[in-house]
Amino acid sequence: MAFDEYDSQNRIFTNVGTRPVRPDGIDKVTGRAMFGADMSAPGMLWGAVLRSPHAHARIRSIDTSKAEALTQVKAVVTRADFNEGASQQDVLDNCMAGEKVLYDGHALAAVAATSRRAAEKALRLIEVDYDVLPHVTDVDAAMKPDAPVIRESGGDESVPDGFSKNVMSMCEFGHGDVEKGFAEADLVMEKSFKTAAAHQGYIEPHACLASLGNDGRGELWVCTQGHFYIRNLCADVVGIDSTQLRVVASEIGGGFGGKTTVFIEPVALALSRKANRPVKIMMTRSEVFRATGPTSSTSMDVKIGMKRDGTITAGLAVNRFQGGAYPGSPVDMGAMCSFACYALENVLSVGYDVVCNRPKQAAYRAPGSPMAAFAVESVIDSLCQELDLDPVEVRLKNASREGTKASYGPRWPQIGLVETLRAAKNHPHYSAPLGPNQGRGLACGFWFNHGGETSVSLALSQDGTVALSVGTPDIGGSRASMCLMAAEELGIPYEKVRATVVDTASLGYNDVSHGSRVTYASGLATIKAARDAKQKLCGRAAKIWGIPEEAVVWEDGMAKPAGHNAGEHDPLPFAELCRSMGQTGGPISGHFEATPEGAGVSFATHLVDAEVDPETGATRVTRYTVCQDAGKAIHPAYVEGQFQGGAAQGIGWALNEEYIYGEDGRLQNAGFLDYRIPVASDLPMIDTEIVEVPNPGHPYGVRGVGETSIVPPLAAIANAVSRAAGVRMTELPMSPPRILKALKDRDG
Amino acid sequence: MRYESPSTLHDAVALLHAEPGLTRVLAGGTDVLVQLRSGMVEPDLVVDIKRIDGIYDIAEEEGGFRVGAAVSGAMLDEHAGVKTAWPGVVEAACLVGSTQVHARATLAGNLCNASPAADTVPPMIAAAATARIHGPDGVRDLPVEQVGIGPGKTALEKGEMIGSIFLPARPAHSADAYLRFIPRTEMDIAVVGAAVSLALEDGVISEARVALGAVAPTAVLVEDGAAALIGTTADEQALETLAAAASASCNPINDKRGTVEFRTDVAGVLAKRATLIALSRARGEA
Amino acid sequence: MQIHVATTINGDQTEYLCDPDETLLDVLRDRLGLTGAKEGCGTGDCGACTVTMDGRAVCSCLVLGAEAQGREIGTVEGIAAGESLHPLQRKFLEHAALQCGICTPGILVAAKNLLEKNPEPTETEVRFWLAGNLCRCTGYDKIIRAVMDAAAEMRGEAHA
Amino acid sequence: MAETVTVELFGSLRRHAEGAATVTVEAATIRDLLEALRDAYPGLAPQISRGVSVSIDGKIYTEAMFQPLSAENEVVLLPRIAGG
Repeated sequence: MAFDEYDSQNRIFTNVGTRPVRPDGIDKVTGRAMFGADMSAPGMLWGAVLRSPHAHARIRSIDTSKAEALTQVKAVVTRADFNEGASQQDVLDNCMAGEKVLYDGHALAAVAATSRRAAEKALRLIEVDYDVLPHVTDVDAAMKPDAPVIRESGGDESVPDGFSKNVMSMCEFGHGDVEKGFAEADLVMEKSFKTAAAHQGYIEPHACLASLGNDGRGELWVCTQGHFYIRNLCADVVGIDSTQLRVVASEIGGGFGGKTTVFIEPVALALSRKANRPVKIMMTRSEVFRATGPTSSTSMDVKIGMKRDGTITAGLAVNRFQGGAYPGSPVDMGAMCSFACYALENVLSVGYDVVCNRPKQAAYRAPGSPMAAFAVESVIDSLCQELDLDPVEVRLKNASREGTKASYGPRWPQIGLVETLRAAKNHPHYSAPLGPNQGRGLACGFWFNHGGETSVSLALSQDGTVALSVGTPDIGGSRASMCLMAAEELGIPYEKVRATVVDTASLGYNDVSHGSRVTYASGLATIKAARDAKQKLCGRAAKIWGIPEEAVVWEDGMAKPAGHNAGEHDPLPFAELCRSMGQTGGPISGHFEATPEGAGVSFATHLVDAEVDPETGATRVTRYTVCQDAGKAIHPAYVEGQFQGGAAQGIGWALNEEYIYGEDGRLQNAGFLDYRIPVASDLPMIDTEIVEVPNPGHPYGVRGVGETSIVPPLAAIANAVSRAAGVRMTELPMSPPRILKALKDRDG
Repeated sequence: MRYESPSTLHDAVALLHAEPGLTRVLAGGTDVLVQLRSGMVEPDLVVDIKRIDGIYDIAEEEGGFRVGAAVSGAMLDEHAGVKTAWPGVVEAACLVGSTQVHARATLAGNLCNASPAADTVPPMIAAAATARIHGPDGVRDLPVEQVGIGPGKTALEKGEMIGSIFLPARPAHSADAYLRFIPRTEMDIAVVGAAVSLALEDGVISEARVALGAVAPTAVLVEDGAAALIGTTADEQALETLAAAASASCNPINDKRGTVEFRTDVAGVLAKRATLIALSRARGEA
Repeated sequence: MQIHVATTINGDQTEYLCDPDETLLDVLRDRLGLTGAKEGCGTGDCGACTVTMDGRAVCSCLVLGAEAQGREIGTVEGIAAGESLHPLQRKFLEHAALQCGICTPGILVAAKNLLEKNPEPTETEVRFWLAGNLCRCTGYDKIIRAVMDAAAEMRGEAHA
Repeated sequence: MAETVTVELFGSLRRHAEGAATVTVEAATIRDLLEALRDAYPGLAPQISRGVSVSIDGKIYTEAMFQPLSAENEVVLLPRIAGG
């Protein structure tokens, strides 16, 4: 079966492609939007979590008696208060440690008290006897055979001999014969790269309000990217039936992948069950950094062969990603992305998933791909410099196109990489002059995008308006996009649709808002639910007119007779059909439930100018342009916003952001002071070019846009800085001390 | 924890002196509240000095300025007199944290927090500023460079607090400047800070003081650096000598913010650049 | 012992009791139900809790509740005049200057404070004034444009 | 009706299929395909249990058990793909 959903070839859109004010806008500019920490309940307690100060230790004992003796303390929980038989053992263990703590910040006890300050003070009265064990936080060190072992069970059947038990799995992708390809090259270049762990850095700390009775029935208000999914996780970890827990997704203050799992939610539920009162937990910023998932830190080797004319003859990438104390780093996806932008005859990409004493990694925007692209695009840029070739032309020459067999297996359908490269080449930025100490970098990036389980319900009201119920939390303006698509399909004004992210009791299952899937999958489901409603509306018109249902069509927001044979009838507008629906057959809702599998892959090309101060190693990004394929931009302002936001996060990751661990295995920069995300004065305006090559898997051609935008920046900035500084930078972040040292080493 | 907000310096000192436990003086609060929140310190008494009469005053005194202990960076920035005489001190005060922090953070607080990386301390040292310390035994003045004695440690005795900072009078054709290195453009703690104050006579540097921050356990006065400038027009050779002296005076650490090598190198670079800014200001060019 | 505080918030006389070590942010959110100011860090590094105190933008996480005695506090809840949005609020909506919206209250308070002091800021001045207000979603581009456009409108100039 | 489907395996799975880059199984749907692979190559079972995606003519399926397959399809077995 082909990608056969696209049906908008010559369609003229009236709503889609416009830029209306988002439905949650006024709430968000007046302060009344309710985020995770903004909800309270009568009789509410505050929870706080005790966290390990050690990177690796066996817990000999936990004495909570002094904390329990405080009158303000109403409940204390440890591992014994959770479902030991949980099917998601790693999730349970990460929420509440069992026999061992595995990283600085690992939770091992929690209290609920009458105020937040009382709860925090009570934590200091809990006495823990630790048997401190050797630790390892660096990916290369963790792979060595003599490294401290974090999980005795070791890796799976895919791991070759000779590695430590910390290597959990190995994967390989590719085709052809890379050695043959290297032999055909005029120049073969091999380099090694490292990237530091970067945190998603959402401004809203994790927060929730839980209420659970000992009958296993409960409510949870929480900021999350996926309330259905975490409902299931919470139910598993605290040992209740999933549908007995009703989860309401609050407004969410940023996630970027980091709010796709649970940390404090099962803890708040367990505390609530024990105290028989509602419990609110809000992480401190330090807890967010120490205990929630950053992305992997990595070590990579890339070898590429090129002919003098720019043809890439072979590519080899070895990716080593640590994913914290549990298996599951995104190295498989990184390895698949390494060479996805290029049509190569000979390609091999290998990945090792490694554990070490760090917090469990969580998804971060195109997990794995930015690092892989950094390594590959840096080597391509070096080859362009050595062979004196234009970086756009070389990429155009080798670019993946429709019909290309991807390095990880599938053959591409219609894709837009070439179009983004042409957009970059034609942008005035590409030919603008550079100043002293400035360099221009270019890089491409790829992300799969995702479909996922999706349910949407669209209910009509008697006044001719629409209540659209979706189950994917709105992480970037998606309610506006859903309203636009529903309005487009029904032929009614945008303002007549109200989109709500409803709770888990009000709709069928929905996968998490991740994988850039919301505008694609919930959008597709919204369109199909609207079409379902339209069919029902046509049925009502048919009844009213006394003609067969097939003789009615929906056009311009009205039911009309399909042709002269259907008879002469005045069109019935949407509002009129809504008004009479009680009498014509009852309430009308449209539905759609499916797992859409046509998510279109997305490519981007980024252009960046950077200026390096040769005396201090300081870098300033002076100009930035994003060219990305959106398939079809539903709300272009929020598409631009995704492009700009991804670029800005990439700039932070490339230049300053990093998890810094001390010799003692403790995180040294667990705050926004020293985990340095870009501030307003660090950045230029970020130009955007929306390329639209329709995704054949969506009725309007939508491709997800949220993730691809963070893939090229690491490489594009590294290429710009390397050209500006005159020395190739192979380790992120390219902090000033690192750049100054590279300059001094170059000059001997 | 007790909270008191006395209305006189005398009462503030009496409260601090009488409390047997841990005390904290609350001025701008931008360090004290962070310490409270993290549980780093659990004081028994916090004395909020912002209700003290005159504590927000900037008074002219002997041609200089006496700056009350609660005067924030934003207030200094709005004071034309101080800004003209001591632009380097003011620019340092407006580099500490964000706009929101400038609205609260004070010179005295920055000094008492005794961070080696405090932005306003090097320019105050370069300015030969003094701190007026009020205590149970009366009042004493101490040069700013003698207040901080180590990371988080000051020369203040039990019951003592800073009531004001004095910035002395300036001769004609004089100016100061402060530069710091941070990885971002704002919001970071200085990796290196360099302050230069100088005066010109007939276009030649007649007086100079150079101070560095974040390169040693306390801010350092670089006397060799000043000597390299005095009697010159800050020509290339003088600047190189200054840079070498600045680098030589560094005794930094490797930490999450920078390496020994980086701090040592950049100290020299910033000392040169700050000198050129101060020079151009003293000449009336900027 | 709790401290009795009488203060003015968004023009309203307000009294509350607070603990000596309780921040103004916690008082606003947990005692007064003004949850527009957000806790992003609790250490003055993100600006999500920005309010004005006697006309100056401050981080309410770095102010004790007790310090508000006799002061005038302004929060995001006080920016709109009745049903009329402030020009900054309107421009933020028009320019799509927010994605998740968690930083928006703090940025609006800080930006309003800027325009009261400097009605004609340059792009650079806006960027540096707002450097203490972290936004992780937008890359700041649309925020800066919205502030500049609001400033122009407030000066009576044509739309930028 | 079941047809003879050729399946490409991503690299690290090959050694559990006696080194073959492609294998053929009788299958009418993705479910048949995965069951047939488990039976023919027990070494592949752990990865299939952990989760796989199947690319059919370039379109990637993560959940569609009953998606039909034919001998003409280009079928590739991949690790499960999600996102952030």
